[in-house]
Amino acid sequence: MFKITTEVITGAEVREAVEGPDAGAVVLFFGTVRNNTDGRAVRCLEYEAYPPMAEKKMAEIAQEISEKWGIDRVAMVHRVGKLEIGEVSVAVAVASPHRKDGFEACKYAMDRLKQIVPIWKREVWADGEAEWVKPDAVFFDTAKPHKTAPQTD
Amino acid sequence: MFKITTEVITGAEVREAVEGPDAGAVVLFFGTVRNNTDGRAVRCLEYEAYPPMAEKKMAEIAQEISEKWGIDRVAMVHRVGKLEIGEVSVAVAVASPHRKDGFEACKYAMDRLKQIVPIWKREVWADGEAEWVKPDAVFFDTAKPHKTAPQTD
Amino acid sequence: MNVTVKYFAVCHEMLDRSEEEMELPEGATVQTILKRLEEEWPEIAEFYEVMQMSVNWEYATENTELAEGDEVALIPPVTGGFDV
Amino acid sequence: MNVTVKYFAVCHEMLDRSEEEMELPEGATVQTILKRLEEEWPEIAEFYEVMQMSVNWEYATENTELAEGDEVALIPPVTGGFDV
Repeated sequence: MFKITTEVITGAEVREAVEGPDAGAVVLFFGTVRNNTDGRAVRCLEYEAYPPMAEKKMAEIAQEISEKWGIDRVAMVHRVGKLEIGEVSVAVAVASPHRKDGFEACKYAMDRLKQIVPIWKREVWADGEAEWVKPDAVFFDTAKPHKTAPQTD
Repeated sequence: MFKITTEVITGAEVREAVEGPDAGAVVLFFGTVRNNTDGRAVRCLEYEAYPPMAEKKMAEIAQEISEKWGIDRVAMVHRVGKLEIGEVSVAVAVASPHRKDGFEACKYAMDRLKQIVPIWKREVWADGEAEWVKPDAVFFDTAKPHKTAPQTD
Repeated sequence: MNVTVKYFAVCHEMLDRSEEEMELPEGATVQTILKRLEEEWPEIAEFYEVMQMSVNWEYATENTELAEGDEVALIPPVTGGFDV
Repeated sequence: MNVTVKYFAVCHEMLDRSEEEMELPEGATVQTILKRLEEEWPEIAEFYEVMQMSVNWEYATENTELAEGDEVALIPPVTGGFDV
């Protein structure tokens, strides 16, 4: 299960996708929206994706995991649209016979997701400013308000 | 939250215990009952614990994690009694600002739980035999039926 | 030939559109599209060095040749998932 | 003095009881309890080398001294969590 969704992520969807009577260890990762980034107050986040390519890349990550660890039970879901503080942006589940492999594979999935899956985050600060984020730095400060950005609360 | 329980573990209990608006990465581990051990069919498992000491040792593991990674949001719950195939025996949740630390700390919690927390597992095989398990080998083959072992299905 | 070009995130914002059809000469490559966009909006070229391109949902290079009906996309640095 | 001794898992099964009160002489240690159990059930001594003991919810050694009201437990090798 590799999915871009606009729905709330509960975790049950990825967990159910990997569970089975012969898989004893399930490792889950949830990324949630924090109320601050480097100390600056965040109002909400907006995620945009290129869904067909994102889902294809997620499946490729699962294929890499299958080759590295022999684990075939991997599920990933990433939400897009506006997310409030505390909401889950991404969930990854890995079921494996050995817990060590499960932790490694789940971490690997998240590392790769951030490298190759076309999804972008826009931070909407508490003061109303907004900007697209790039890895390790702000990529682009928007001069004009973004079309989908909330201007008031 | 460090708890020995006879209730079904959903995962929500540990997740809610660690979540917060400033903690972005949540790593969860679930151990579930598999339908076989080394190829031998399992009917169910029985777990016994020494609850006050188990909960004390869980809290000590959390203290170790706090010292090693500076992570204070750790929750652990372990179920006791008879567990059916697919049911969750143990759940650990760690919320952290950095996902790498979260994975390491969650794995550490499970490693330590298996070392120092007084909980014991008894395997009830599909053929009705039952035995207490010891790390890496069967500790003791029971000649007589255990008081709480199901003799029929 | 005709291809579809998609713009996401900061590119979407800069160009003020999320996709368009483009008619390209035979033998066109990804580079052909990049040059055409630069003519319209010179600032976008500043971001080319950090940007990737895709053709039919796969990462591509400037020299990737295009064919009728291809779906091309400008891929700004991806920032999905969780921050740290 | 009186202490409570608890037996879990395989010990519970071998001794056919989960706990008992034991009256011990002053100066008794964990060792005193182990010897008394061995008198009752010699086979249990085979497991002493893989077993641990606790006093008041903390791992203890054979030489740990006991006091009135202590809760002592025989701790077979722990196997909680998930197998592998």
